[in-house]
Amino acid sequence: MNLLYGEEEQELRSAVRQVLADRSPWPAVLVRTESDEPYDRSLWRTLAADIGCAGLAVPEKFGGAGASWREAAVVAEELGRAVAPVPYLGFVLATAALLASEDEELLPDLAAGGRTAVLALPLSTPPGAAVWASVHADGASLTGTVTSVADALAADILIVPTPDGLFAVDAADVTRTPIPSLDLTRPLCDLSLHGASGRVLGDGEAAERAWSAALTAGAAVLASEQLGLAEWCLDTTVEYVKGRHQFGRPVGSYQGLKHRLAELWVSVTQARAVARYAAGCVADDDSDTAVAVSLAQAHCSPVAVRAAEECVQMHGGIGFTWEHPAHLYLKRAKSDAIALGTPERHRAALATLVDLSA
Amino acid sequence: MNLLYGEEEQELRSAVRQVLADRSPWPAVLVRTESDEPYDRSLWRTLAADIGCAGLAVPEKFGGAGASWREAAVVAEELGRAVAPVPYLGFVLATAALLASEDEELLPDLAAGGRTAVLALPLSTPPGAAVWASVHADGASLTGTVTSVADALAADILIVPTPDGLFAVDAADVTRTPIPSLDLTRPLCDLSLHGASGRVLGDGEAAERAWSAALTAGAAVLASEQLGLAEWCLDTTVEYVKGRHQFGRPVGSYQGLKHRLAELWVSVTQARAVARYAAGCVADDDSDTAVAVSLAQAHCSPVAVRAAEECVQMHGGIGFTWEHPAHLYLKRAKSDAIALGTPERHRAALATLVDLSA
Amino acid sequence: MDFAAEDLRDRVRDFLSSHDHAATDRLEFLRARFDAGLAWISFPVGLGGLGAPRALQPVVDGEFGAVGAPNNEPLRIGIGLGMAAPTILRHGTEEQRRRWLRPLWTGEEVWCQLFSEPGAGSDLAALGTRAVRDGDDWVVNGQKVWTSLAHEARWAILIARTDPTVPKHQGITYFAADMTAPGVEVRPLRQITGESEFNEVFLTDVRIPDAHRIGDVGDGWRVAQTTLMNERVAIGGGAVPREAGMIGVVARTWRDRPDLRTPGQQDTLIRLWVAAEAGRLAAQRLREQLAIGQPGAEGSAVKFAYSRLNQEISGFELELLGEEGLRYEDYSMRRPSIVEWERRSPGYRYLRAKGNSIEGGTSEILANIIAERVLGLPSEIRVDKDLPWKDLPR
Amino acid sequence: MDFAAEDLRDRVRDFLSSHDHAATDRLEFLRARFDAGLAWISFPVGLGGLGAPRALQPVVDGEFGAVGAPNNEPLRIGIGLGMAAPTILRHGTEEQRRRWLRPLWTGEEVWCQLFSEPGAGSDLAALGTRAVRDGDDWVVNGQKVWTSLAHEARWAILIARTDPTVPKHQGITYFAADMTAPGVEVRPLRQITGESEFNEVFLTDVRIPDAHRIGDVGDGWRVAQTTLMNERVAIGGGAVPREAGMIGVVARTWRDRPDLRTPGQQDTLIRLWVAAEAGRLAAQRLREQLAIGQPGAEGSAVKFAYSRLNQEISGFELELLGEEGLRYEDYSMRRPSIVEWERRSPGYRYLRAKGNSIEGGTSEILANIIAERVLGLPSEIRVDKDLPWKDLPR
Repeated sequence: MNLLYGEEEQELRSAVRQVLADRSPWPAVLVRTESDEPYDRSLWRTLAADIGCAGLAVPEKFGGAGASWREAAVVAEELGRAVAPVPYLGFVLATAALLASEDEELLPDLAAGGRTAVLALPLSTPPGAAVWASVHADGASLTGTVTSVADALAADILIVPTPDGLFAVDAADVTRTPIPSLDLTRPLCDLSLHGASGRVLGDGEAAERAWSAALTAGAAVLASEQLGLAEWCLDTTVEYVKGRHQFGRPVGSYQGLKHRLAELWVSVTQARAVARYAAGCVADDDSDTAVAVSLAQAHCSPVAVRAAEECVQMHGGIGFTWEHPAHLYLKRAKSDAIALGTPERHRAALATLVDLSA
Repeated sequence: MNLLYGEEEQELRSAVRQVLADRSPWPAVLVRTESDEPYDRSLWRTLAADIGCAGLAVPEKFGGAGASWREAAVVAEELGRAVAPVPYLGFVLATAALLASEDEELLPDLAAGGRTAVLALPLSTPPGAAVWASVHADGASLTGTVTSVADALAADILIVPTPDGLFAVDAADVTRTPIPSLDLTRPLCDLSLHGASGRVLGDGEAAERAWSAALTAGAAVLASEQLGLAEWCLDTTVEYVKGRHQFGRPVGSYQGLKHRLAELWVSVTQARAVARYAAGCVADDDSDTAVAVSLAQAHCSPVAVRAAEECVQMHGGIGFTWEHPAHLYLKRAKSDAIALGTPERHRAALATLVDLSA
Repeated sequence: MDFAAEDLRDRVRDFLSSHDHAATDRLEFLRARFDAGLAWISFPVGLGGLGAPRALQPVVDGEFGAVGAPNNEPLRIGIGLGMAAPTILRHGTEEQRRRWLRPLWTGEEVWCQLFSEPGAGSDLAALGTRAVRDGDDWVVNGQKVWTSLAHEARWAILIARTDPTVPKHQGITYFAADMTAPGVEVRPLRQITGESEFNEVFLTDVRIPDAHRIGDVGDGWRVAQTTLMNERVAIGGGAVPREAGMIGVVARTWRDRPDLRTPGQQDTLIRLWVAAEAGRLAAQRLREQLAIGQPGAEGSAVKFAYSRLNQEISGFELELLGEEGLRYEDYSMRRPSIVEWERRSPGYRYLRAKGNSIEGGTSEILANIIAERVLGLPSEIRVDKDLPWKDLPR
Repeated sequence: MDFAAEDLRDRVRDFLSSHDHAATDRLEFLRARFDAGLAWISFPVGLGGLGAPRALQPVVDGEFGAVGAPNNEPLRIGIGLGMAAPTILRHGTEEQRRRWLRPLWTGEEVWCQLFSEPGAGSDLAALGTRAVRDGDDWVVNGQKVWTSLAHEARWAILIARTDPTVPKHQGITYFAADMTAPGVEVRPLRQITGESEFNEVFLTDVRIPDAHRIGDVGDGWRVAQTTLMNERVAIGGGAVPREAGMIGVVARTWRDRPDLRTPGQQDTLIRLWVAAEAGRLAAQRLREQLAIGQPGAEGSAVKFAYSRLNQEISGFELELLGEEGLRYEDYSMRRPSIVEWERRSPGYRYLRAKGNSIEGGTSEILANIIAERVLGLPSEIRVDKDLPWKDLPR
């Protein structure tokens, strides 16, 4: 499997990066976190529809671009780099679930960047988890709660797993209560369904396969987001320590910092390889996908957290202030480490997958 | 509990250190490792009888000095510092077993530095382990094998745990097969008993209490040995990097090395506190002894290993050669980490002791 | 004069018999206690003390505490008590001591510290706030940062550059600055937790009378050493029980929440428990050393280890909690006066702990101190020692 | 001339049809292969090559390998092939190339490298071995260390100081030294494993003809860069399967030995497995980059990570084994020619892995290289750049 970026991927990256630089520089992101509008819907429309990010992983027969999760992962890298306030991760999860359900009704609109959907599960749910039986269906009428759902505030459609099948629900029919979230740039909310009307997408094993596929694809794409986030932290810290002088020298000339940054760079280099591998496996539906995704999460989560923590520390006092962007990345990194399974959960999964259980 | 060294302990330390400096400098230790006489019996006699190390933890009623395991631990620090080729750890284990058995026959001779005894268990046995049922007693006749016993090559008496009780056996009646040992300065041997005649020291619960007490006291004293070893590695490395020049500067002026050595010093400082606490608990038969000893082993084992590994690394090429003493400390440190339970075993024990099991 | 604990107890009892703390106004009571030499007993007679050994202070505080007498809220005025007072005592004029020490101790006048600047953190001596002589005054311009209590303080200890043409350590002068003077602007500095413990302080043409200079012109760095040394002495009083602090929080969570436990996390938890306990015992051993007068360099080690441990434990706690770790308490801007680890949320603990390795000396600076002063390793090559401050690269 | 893989296959088939490898003496066969330009195909015609792209070398080696033709034992003569040959080709005279390259490639003459010295490890350019001109010869005195194959080598590439009065990089000259010359003494250097892969080489009044100088006098540091660059290029050929190397050893032990497993070790084992797999994929990605001609700085990262991983895994393995980890194989002095990780004991793996972060560039130097050349961080302050070598502090 090729782990490099293709030319088209590099072009896609440039386009996304340019839009984000123009429209979503970090001071704007910071201001938005305390506004009434935590998501930038206009930015999302540009990315989803104009750049075509929404349809990358969707086959042409469902109205998509017929690229793959590889390209979708490149988008996630750039969004992670910018801690961009767009509902991409939730969208990826929902799209993957709909693809697995081969749903012809929603996919074309989603792929075109029209409406937006998310998967209604707690963000912390790992692939392979027994799904919460917190929503029940009475016919097509859904009742229950789902806590800590990412990106649902920005969604038009909720894809709701229940013990009775997988349903599509109009977000307007669901009570969405925003909650203070560790990650300021990916706010969570709690969902409350009181007899909301759902359209069944699948049931039984097909439904389970769908949300399982969604969590797997989401975890792979998340690893690329973590990669992009770690790259931003490393790049930003390197630039800062080159310019910051203490004791008449740039602090980046001190070997203590240099060695830590070199180690971080080694880890990021490895993160790039494992994230590419995971995206490739998901794209190819490779038999190694489960291993690749847990590997990517087990490796990239701590690397992103370390990158963000080093970013704060090496910026000294300024890195500990609200006015510097480092905290946006720290909060995203730590939230990402819990999202779709902690590293420890993924290591436990690997132990089973590669026959190394105690 | 006081964690400092008393004046008498400092005097004891000076006396032991002086003897070791005079009689057992490292080049002599290195040469001895490939000789026919891996233990320095004459040095041991001096330490045990003349300095009085053998009787420290033995009450006066058994012919000892009536000091405590605190003082015995100070001796271990100095022996660790010198990777001295004397059978002290085995002796500590045997003495502790005999003290728990209140054996009046052997203790006076041992405490006087006359004969030497060891506990016949694999060096890796942790406190609290179910003892190997590898030797059986038929009346007073013992048959079986015990592998990887430390210091037994230098012993006159073997204290042998069996399912039928604890026995004292004349070492001359046991086949002792030296084995190539990772630790060159504490060679192991396998014991083979073919109807060897034993004197029962206790049976049933009393016997179990005896060897359990021995392993606990041994693990506490071992932590002090690890502390002394780590101190030697740190001191020696600091001296080396002060003098070694590369690129026109002492390598100890590079912040990368400085920060690692500072961190190591912090860990050694903590090791001193936990080793003192463990020795104090054993000395006072404190109710916290089991926690203190597992804590000391869980902390001091990795610190000693890291100190020795950093010593090798920071010496560069010379530290990787047989002619430099660093490897003697590396081998002892790694062997000590396995001895009387690995850090992981002690952490598992702590989980139970402090109610933090999964 | 030799003091025994018993003498001091007698003095307190005598004082209390003539000053009924329940019937006396709080401030009057504290002023009387100061005047009786029972404030900081190691200070000279007439300045709140008796010239008694510092080690006996707990005896006096204990006696007052036992009867429930009002105290001077030492946490709130810690900077004054811990840093300003010893500096004023050692380097101030008699007049300065008499003016400042009494209201400082009683808490009538809160003090803050104007040392750090955006461009001078670890390298404090590089500070750029200028003080220019103008008649009997100094005119001060510059920006200070990380100032606790600036919004409540009446006075500040301030270091400023009075001569930029000499090497950086030589051109600094030490002042007491009136925080109510025109040109002093205090702005809250918001942290990554959302709230603001600290301030930025902007100084614009602030006039300070030369009579408020502490020590000689150009000798401010040496004077500041008294302040900083007293900052680093603080290592807490009594013994700390096992599982105090953050490890206790996470241990309780582990015990109370079987649903969160996994075998894979147990070993990590115990590693942290071991590190916490090793750190606790090392701190205890240090206190024992201090008690018998052996200074011991372990103080830096304690702070260094504490910072890392707090960060590791709080990071572990969030991942242990899983979904709950994704939820925060409240990022809205508030002004807490102290850090309350245990009563706050796991997310707060995680974020606030990041400051531990920056505030009060970064972990990197502490490691340098350990390497150079304790281990005696050669110092970094210094390019700034002999350069005039104005020519330093920045 | 454009080469396609097919052309090369044809050439090899032609060669094989006229040289029956089974019927020809091994050495004769190799010499003929060299003369046919099928040795290192990227070398010039007449020097074992065809001027073909280096990337096609595997095609040729594959063809010869497929029929079982004798090879030149590349592992045994790696220093000659990998380091001496490219340097001789680039900086040697035509006469030197003709004299040395053919027997080097066939393995008739083994080469070793006399670069490192006890006082010049990471700081190689500080080397002190002196070469003094005496008529048509140079007279060399000094000590070299960490010399693989010195006891089997006929020739050595050698750098020595020819002018101590100029800064260190400028006074070095590069030679080929005859290891059979009088005054060359080779002593085995014993390692912490008990055995000896390396040698110390003592040079006492060794005479080297000026005709064996490679490059100009004083230009040896530049010439040595060719050698060293080629040392660092080596990153192994094909894809490495999952669980190759040490992680595979310990994974097999874990699977085969349920008696050793504990829940507390599982998470640690999987951490190592993840690190190994991340390192493996990073190396694979680097190979893909190299294959399409993007150089990539990840090579240093691969070596850096590999060293640490080997050390961590082998350390874990010993503790996992418990009692068995206390037992070694054999510390007696031997002279192995290669490191065989998997066939040796756990204790050997643990000890030998300690060398990984020292040999071929210490991990500290690799981290410096990454920090400065990849990340562009400012270099350390250098005090030795302009000082004459003889005045350097040491």
